[in-house]
Amino acid sequence: MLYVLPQEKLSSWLKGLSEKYRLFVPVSAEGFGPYEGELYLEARTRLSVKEFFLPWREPLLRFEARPGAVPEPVAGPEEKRVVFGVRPCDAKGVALIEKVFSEDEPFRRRREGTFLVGLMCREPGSQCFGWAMGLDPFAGEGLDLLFVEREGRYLVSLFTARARELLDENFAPADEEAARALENEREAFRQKYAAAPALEKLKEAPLLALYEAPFWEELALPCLNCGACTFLCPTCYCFDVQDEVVGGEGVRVRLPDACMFELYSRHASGHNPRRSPVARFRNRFLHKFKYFLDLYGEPLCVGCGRCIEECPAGVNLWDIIRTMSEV
Amino acid sequence: MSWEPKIIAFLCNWCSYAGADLAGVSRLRYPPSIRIVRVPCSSRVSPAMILDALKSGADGVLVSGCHPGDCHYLTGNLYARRRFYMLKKLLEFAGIEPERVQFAWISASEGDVFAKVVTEITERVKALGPNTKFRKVLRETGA
Amino acid sequence: MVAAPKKNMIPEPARIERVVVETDDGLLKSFYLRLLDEEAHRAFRHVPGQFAMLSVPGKGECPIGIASAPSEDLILFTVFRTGLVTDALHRLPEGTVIGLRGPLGNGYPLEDFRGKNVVLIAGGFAVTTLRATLVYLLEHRDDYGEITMIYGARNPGLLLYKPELKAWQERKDLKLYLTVDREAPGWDGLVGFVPQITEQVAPSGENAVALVCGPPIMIKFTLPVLEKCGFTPEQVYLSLENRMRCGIGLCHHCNVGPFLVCKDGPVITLAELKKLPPEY
Amino acid sequence: MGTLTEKIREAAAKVLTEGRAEVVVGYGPGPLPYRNRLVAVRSAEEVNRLVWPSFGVLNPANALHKLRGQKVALVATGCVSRAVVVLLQEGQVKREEVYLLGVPCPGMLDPAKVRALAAKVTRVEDDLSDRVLVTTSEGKKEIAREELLRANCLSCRHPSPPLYDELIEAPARPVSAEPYAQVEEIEGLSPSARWAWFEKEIVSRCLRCYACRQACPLCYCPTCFVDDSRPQWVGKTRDPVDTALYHLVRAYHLTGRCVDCGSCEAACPQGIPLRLLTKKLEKEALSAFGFEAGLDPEAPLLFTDFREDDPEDFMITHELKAAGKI
Repeated sequence: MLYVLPQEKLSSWLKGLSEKYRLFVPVSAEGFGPYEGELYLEARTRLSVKEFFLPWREPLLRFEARPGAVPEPVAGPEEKRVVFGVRPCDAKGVALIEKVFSEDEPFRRRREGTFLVGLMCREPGSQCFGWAMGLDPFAGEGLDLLFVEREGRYLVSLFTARARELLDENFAPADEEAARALENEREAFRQKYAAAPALEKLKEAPLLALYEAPFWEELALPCLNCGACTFLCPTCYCFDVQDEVVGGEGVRVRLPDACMFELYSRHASGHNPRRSPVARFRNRFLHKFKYFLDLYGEPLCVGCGRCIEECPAGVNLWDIIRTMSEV
Repeated sequence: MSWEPKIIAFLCNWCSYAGADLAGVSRLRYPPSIRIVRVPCSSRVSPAMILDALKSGADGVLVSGCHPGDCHYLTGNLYARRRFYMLKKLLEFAGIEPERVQFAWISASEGDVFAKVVTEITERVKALGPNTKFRKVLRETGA
Repeated sequence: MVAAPKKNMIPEPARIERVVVETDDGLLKSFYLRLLDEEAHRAFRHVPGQFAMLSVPGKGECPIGIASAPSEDLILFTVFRTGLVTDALHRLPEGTVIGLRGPLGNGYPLEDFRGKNVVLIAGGFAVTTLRATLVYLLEHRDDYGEITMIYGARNPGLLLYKPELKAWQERKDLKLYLTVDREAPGWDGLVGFVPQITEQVAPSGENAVALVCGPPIMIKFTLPVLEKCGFTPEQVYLSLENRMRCGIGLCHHCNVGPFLVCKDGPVITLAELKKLPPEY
Repeated sequence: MGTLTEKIREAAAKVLTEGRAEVVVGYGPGPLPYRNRLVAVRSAEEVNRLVWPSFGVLNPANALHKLRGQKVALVATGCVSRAVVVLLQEGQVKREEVYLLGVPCPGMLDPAKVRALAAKVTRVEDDLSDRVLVTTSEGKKEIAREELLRANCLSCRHPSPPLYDELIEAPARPVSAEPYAQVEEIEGLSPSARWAWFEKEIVSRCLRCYACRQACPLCYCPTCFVDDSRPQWVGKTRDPVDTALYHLVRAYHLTGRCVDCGSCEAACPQGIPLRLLTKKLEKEALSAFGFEAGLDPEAPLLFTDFREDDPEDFMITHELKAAGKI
C-alpha cells in the first residue's frame, strides 16, 4: 500500500506521533534520540538503530546480593516506540539479527513494541555498498513504513498492517503516477546495482580453506582489536552478561560484547581458543561472510559502510570480502 | 542534619595504622566516620582502589603512610607521594572535589595527628555533602 | 515476525540438597540440586551429555555438565573451582538456593547406540557427563552390547564418585579400568595415562562407539589409539567446552566456526569436528 | 632531493637489503583519502607500499607488540620515537630489535577536520607546504595546513625524534609555543563545570569499545585492569561511574609515560577528547617534577623515581601543619 505525505506536513505528523508514542529520530550525525523538534536527515547516523533492540543495557534479573536470594525477572519496557528516519540498511540489520533472536524474549518484546519507519537515502553514502550485500532498499525488510522523498512529498510504503495506526489524515492514498514514480526509481536502482558475485563465491568456498588461508595475518596487521566496528555495526549481535552489584542489591544485565576482545573467548582456566589478535579478526569476518552466510543464505552485513568509515586503522571490509572470495 | 559521611582510610601497616591504634588506646575523640583498610604500605594503594571506594559509596578517602625517612620499605612512601600528587591533579581536573581524596603522613606515635586529620577530613566532607557524582547507583535502564 | 516459543535467560531457583567434596585437593565438589518448584523438578528431563547454567546472583552464570542420569531424583553437578562463579558456588553451604537454567545442548544420541558396544573414556574431572551416561547405560543394560569404561586421574585422590566406582568395579556386565598417572601408596590398580591404558585394553571398533571426555592433551593422544582400534571418526564422540554466556545460541561466544557449542553441541562426533576450525 | 615518501622508501629499501631489520613498519594509503593504513614491508621490492602518511594518526610503535621477536624498523616521528623510548625504559622492547628511521615531523592532518569539510572528500593532496588541496563533492578547496593539523601536533613539544638510528630529512614543525592551551581552557572552568565537561564530553559518549586502549602503544598489560574479574574494578556496562573510572585510571596509568601521540583520540569512534586527560598529566609532570616522557632511554620513569623534596603541599597533614593545627 502506498501513501503520499506532503513534505511540509512531516513535522506536524511527527509531533502528533510523539504525543502517542515514544518517538525517536536521528538527532545528529552521531545517532538517534528522543524527538524534540530536532531532525538530522542528511545522512545515516554513526550509531545504528541496533541499540533499540539490543540495548547497551538490558536488565534480565534483579536480586538481593546475598547467598540464596532468589532473583526476580525484570519486566522490560512496556510502552510503544516509534523510530523515524531509519535507513533501509539499518532496518535490514534488525531483520538479520531477528533471524537469530526471533525466540529471544527481550528482543521480541522490543521488536513487537517498536515501529521502524524508514527513510530512503537520497544517494548512497560515500562508503555504502548495501546493494553488493544483496540489499534492496525498497523492499522494506525490517520496516513498518518507508518514506521516499520525491519532489516535495514523501511516497510512503506500508509494509505491515500494524503500521496503519501511525498514519494520520495527512497521508493520502497515492495515485497511479506516484506509484509508477516509485516503481521507476526501484527499477533504476536494480539496473544500476547488483549483488556482488563475491557472495556466491564465498558460499562455495570450503570453510577450512578460508580459515587456513594465508592472507589473514596481513589483513589483520593494522587492526587494533578494539570494539569500534562491532559496536557501530548494525548487525553485530554478540552480547555479554554481567552481574552488577551495588551495596546489597544487584541486577543481571545483558550488554553488547565484541568478538575482537581477548576476554570474549577466554575460558575461566585461562585457555583461549582465539588467543591471537589474528584469530579474533578472522573469526569476525568468517562469522559475517561464511558462517552466517552458510546458515541463512545472506551475509551478516548490510553494507552500511560504517566500519570502513569509522575504523581508525583503515581496515577495509571490501578488501577483506574480495580477498576472501578469491580463495 | 543526621547524615554522617563514610570515609575509607587506607592506612599503612607500620605507621599510620599504629597511629590510629594509638588514638584509640589514648581515648582521643574523633568522628566515627572512618572505616579503616590496613595496607602494607601507602604505595600499595592504587588509584583504582581509591576510586573504587568512592564508586562503592564512600564520601571521602584518606590514604596515609609513614613520614619520609620512616618507611618500613625505605622509600615506598616517597614513590607514593608522587603518584598521589598526580592523581589528585587528575581528579581535580575532572571536576571531582579534591577534598574528598586526602593524603597524609601519620607516624605510629601521632595518635593525636590521626584524630585531627580524621576530624578535619570529616568536616570538609560534611561541608561538601554526600558523594553523588562518583557513587554508582544500580540502574535497570539507560545506556 | 515468527511466533515461536519465547526463550529467556531466567534461571529457576534450585536448592543445594547435598554437597560432597569429591577430591583430596578439595577443588571438586558435587552439588545435588532440587528445583524449588516441585512440578518443574518432576518435569526436568535431560539427556546425558547435556549441561545447565548454574547461577549465583551477583557473580554470574557458568555452564556445567549434568552428572546425574535422567532417572535420578536430584540433579547432580560436579564443579571444579576455577573462576568467579565456581569459586562462589564452592563457598555455598547445603540448603542454599542457586539458579539453574537448563537442560541445554544436545547430549549423547544414546538411542542411536542401542545394540552397540559402548566405550567410555574419561580423564580427570571431565568424567561427569560420562557418569550420567554410564548410569543410564547400566539402567538399560540389555539394550547395549559390551560396556567398557576407562577412567584416569592424576592420582587416586582425584578420582570422582569413589563409592560408585567401587560398586561398578564389582559388576560383571561392565569392564571398568581405573588408572592413575603414577604409582601411589595404597593404589593397587592400573598405572599409566589414559591413552596407554586404552591401547592395552584395545577396545574393538566393530559395532562400537567411543565417548571421550578429558583434557585436550589426553584427547590428542587417545584419538590415534582409537583409530588403531578401528574406530572411524563417525564412531567417536567428544564433548566440547567454550566460554559461553547465554547457553541458547544467541551470544555467539562459544562458536567453533559455525558450530555453537551451547546449541549444536556440546556433543560432537570427531567426523564433524574435523570439518571445523580448531578453535576450542 | 625527492619527496618525503621517496626518501622513506629509499631508506626502507636500504635497511632491508642491508639486513638492519627484517620488517619495516610504516604507512600506506588507506581505504579513504583521509586515512592511512599500517603496512609491514619485508623486502626492498615492496617498499613502494610505504608513503609519508599525512594521516598516520595511530602510533606505529603499537605494532612492536604484535611483531615481538622480530627485528622491526619503524618510520619514527617524534612521538613514535618517544613511545619506543618508553618501551625501552620499561623493558618491553630490546634496543637491538628496533631500528628507527627518524623523521622530523611536519605534523599530521586530522581526519576528523578533513572529513568535516564536505559531505564527501575524494582526495587530499598534502605536499607538506603550507597549503593542503582537498577535493570534495563541493569542489576543490585549498586550506592552510595549519588549520587541518591534529590537536596534538599543534601542541607538540618534540616534533623531532629524540632517538633514532638514522635521520631522514624533513621539514619539522616548530616546537609548540602553547602546548597546554587546551588544558588551560578546562582548568579555567569551575569544578562543577569541569565535571559537567568530563561527564558530557568523555563519559556519556564513551561506548566502551576500548579503541583508545588498543591504539595506545604504551597499553600493553596482558590483562588490563578493566578486564580483571576478581576484583572487578570496573563494571563493563556504559554506567557513568564505571566509565568515568575507566577513563581516569586509563589516563592515570599513562602518567609520565604518555608521549601525546594522540592515537587514543584518533582511534575513538566517538571523537572523544581523550588526550586532554593525559595532556593535563603531562603538564603537571613537567611543572612539578621537570619531567617529560620518552626522551632518554637510560633515564628513570616518573614513577620509578622520586626526590626528597618532591611537592607535598597537597597533603592534608602539610596543610594542617602550615595552619598550626598539628
